[in-house]
Amino acid sequence: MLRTEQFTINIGPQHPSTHGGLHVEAVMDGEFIVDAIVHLGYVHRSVEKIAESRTYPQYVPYTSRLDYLASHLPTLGYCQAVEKMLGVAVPERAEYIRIIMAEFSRIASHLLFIGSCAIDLGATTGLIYCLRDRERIMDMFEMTSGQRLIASYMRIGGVSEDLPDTFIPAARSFIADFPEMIAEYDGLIIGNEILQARLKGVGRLNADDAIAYGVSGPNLRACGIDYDIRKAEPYGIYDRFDFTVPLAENGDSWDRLLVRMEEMQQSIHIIEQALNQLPEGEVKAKVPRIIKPAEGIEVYHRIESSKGELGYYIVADGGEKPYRLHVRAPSFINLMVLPMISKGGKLQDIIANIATLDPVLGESDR
Amino acid sequence: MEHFFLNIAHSLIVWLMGLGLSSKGADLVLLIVQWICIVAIVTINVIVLIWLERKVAGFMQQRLGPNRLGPAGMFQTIADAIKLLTKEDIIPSAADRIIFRTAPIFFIIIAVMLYVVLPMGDGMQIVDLNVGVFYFISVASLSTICLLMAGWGSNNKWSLLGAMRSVAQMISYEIPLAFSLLGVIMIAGSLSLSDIVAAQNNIWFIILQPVAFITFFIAATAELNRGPFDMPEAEQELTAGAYTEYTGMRWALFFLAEYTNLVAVSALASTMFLGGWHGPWLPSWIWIIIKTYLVMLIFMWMKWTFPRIRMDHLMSFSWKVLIPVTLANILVTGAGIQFLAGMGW
Amino acid sequence: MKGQGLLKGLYITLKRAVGKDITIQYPEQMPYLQDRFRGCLHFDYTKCIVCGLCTKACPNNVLSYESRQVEGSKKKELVSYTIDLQYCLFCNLCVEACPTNTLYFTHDFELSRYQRDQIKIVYEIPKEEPSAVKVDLKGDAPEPDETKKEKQLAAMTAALQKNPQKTVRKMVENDEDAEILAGILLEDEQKLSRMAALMIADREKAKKVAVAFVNKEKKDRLKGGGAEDESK
Amino acid sequence: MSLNDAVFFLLAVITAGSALGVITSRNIVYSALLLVVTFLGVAGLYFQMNAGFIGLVQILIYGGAISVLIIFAIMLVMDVEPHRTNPPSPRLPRRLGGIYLSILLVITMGAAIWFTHWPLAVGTTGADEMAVLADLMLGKYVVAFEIAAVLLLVAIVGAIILAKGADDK
Repeated sequence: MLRTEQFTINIGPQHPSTHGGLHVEAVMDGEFIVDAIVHLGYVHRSVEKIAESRTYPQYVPYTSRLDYLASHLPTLGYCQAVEKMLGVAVPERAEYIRIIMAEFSRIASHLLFIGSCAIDLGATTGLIYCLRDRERIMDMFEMTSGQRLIASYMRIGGVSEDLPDTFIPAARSFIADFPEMIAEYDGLIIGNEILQARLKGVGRLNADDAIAYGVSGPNLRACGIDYDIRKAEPYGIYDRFDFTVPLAENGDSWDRLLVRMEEMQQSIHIIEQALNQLPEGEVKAKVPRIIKPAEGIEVYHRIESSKGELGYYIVADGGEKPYRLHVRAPSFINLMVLPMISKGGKLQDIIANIATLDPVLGESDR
Repeated sequence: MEHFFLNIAHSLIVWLMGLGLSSKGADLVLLIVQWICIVAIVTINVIVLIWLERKVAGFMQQRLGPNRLGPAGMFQTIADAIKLLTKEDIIPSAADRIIFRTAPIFFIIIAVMLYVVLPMGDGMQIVDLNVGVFYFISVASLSTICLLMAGWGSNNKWSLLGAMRSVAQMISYEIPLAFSLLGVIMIAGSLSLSDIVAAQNNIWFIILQPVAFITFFIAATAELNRGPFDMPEAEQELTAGAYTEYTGMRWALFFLAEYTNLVAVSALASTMFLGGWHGPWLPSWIWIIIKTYLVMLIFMWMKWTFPRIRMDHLMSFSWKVLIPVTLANILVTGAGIQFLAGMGW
Repeated sequence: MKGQGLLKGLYITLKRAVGKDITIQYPEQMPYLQDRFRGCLHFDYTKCIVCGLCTKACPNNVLSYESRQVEGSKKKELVSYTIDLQYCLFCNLCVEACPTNTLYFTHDFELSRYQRDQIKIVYEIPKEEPSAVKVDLKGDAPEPDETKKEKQLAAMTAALQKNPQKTVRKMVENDEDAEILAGILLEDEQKLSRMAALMIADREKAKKVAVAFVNKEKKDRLKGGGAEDESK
Repeated sequence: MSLNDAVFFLLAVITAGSALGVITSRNIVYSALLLVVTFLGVAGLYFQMNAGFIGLVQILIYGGAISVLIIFAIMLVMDVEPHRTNPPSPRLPRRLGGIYLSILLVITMGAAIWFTHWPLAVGTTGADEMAVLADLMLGKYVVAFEIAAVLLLVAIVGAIILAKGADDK
């Protein structure tokens, strides 16, 4: 055999398909990847440190900026964590609104995932169709909160405002049109043989490794592990809804794509139930203007974000501001398996792997 | 209308000879005029094509595409060209300057050379080589070296990787490209493009050779580095592949050459399979334009629909699928010709 | 069969290509904005009760205000209110905190400015006549026509002559500098009129000129009294 | 001097000049690229001799394929800075050896050319050279042609085995 020399290629931080400021240092042997070193921190905004200088309600807008692709989900997690500290009961209607918003966020995030997966593999048009449908969700967010992307709609003790009259018809029409959208993605993206060939068997993650690395969310379920915090440890009112947790077997990129496709349909199912059960009433609990949890209270609250287990660990010192706040960011932990699943693959596979792990750099760098 | 351009050429020769030039001298002048015409056609075509490509992409993505400058955004490309011309010309300090500079020039020269043998209408061919098809294939094969020069000269890993990939791809797809044309050549019994067009007077070769057309189309897409086979550029993986370090007009030359190649290959496809300039009612040169643009629209349609194929799949597709299929096609065609000849056709 | 998916994809893109477009032509055709859309933060000074809740609610210190005690009562009254939009998170917390709907979001989302300091919105409430509120939206002032310009110039010159120290106070850093500048301007008629014109036309330039004047004067003073005559 | 002669001399100068460049260039990548120019010049000479098909084969095989192989090989195995790839040997004995070898080569080849009886072309290559060529290859010399094909196939298989590495026991 000929002796060959390895060389490194820097994918990012400025590269078309790194979803932000991700930097992967790929050690290559020809077209094969020997090692991939993930460098993070290009989007670091010290969000956790900022929390220590903001009061509890003031911190809400910052959480929206963690996972900006599904901005209601991190806000929901934070609000519920603080509510857990205070022991506040959220009004029924607010709980339902929260579920609707959270699930729409999940769909928005997954739609962008499918679109960006398509464009990372070279199919530009696929992204545009996904974005087109995502825009409708964004419009709904604009109706309720006034902002499209970084909504900061939820508040400690409920949501900031009640749903406007236009929201429910818009949501219902989105649900009605959803099967058509899915059919289009199936035809253009999922059903494409080139895309299937690019994804099947690529970046395989086995269940044991996934658990060992702490992978969560759709990436974990693609390995065949039935673990969804909405089922395992229902927060909010998730125990009232009937939905299944989609699973796959192989844990490769293709399965990660399929799991998310299925998950969107389950989310639609949940939203439908929530819209049907939506009660009337208040949307915000009575919460004191100045929130001062007692000293020594610490709380860890986790939710199933669109990327995986999103947890908030908050320690109070009796003041208006948290003593320490830590975010368990699913993107960060999921990204850590990238070197493992990329090894032995080709250069083009690493792009597919990054795309299907679906990291959002705002969250992983924080 | 039919002989519009021929008449122009004829009157030019008559006029030149009236000025006292020998017939050889007049031919030489005509040749130069023809070359200038080719360059003009290429440039205008590219301007139209880039606009068309963006429009097609826009329509498929439910957008309007460029629509600000001129009617339906027609002048957008011109504005872009001016922008590119005024851009700073950056040559990386570690680049091999001579190779870096010459690569785009050779690339465009080779692309323009392809037009010499293409029949653009009845009798409208600059040189009617008796080995026209072969000329096309062999000259087109030279462009691999230019990409290699670009990739090497840039002294950038992405560029080199892109160049290596595209060279590997182009060399492996040249074989099915040539093989798929062989079926047509066997039926026409000539390598000359004008003979091949003449042989399609009654029936287009796409009907006689459907498999050859499909394989030719796929191989041509790969040769053109387009659509699902755009390895040298491969934006999502290699940033811009072989062209990563190029800026301004040098980069634009690559772009120009790629579109020039696109027109040439589409014209070849319509000449070999779609009856060339044959067609009712309209003048022959309009027919070839229509057919060429139709083929190009299909290329664009494919590009904006499909994801990029993976490098190893690409290679194995060429060697394991396309080449056997084209070989079988040649075998079947040969047997068919013998059989029909035996039947007394 | 292999290739079916490819054909289906081609069919979908073709169908969409001949179908209707979904985009709008932005500057000509404005996007439909929902009622609650949060564009630009605005401030209605008439309703403000100077409670300070908005500044407490704001996570990023966007809002600030100057107030003073109303003579003979416990009430406070507003002098100026500043919204530094470049730090704004558009989170709606201040609007929710405000008890009198003083703060509100408009649908104006075109917030780009040429200069960084134009981002800041300052609302000034004059002391004497609170009815005629001067809203100084920097950079947004429309180009005044000739007569208006002349009027402004005359007013500014008059102001400079009458009460120079106060008029130029905003051009320089501290009161001392303002005094120096006022002195210079009063001494020299030409400088005064030039300053007045500059202050109307280009505040930035006026500031620079003012600082230059002051610095030169200071330097001269350091050198000694004799230099003063030469500088003229 | 007719136009034909002028073209011949132009082509000859290009071919010989670039061939000289191949051996004198300090940069091996330039050598390889100049080799391509040489191939093209030779193809031009073929065209001049009315052997269009052979000329195009020269372009396709040598210009398009073989040279790419050479450049690939150079790029992949090169371990030093490109401008130091082709330095002249500093040692005198080696230089003398080189001179000796080249003189020997020139003498041998010159003698071979001088003493060979070159038959003048009988007839001209007409428009139908393709058919003649095809007849010769698939008629008279079909066995040699096929054997060459088999040989090439064996070479390719061997190359693949070398590259992939046969199972080392």
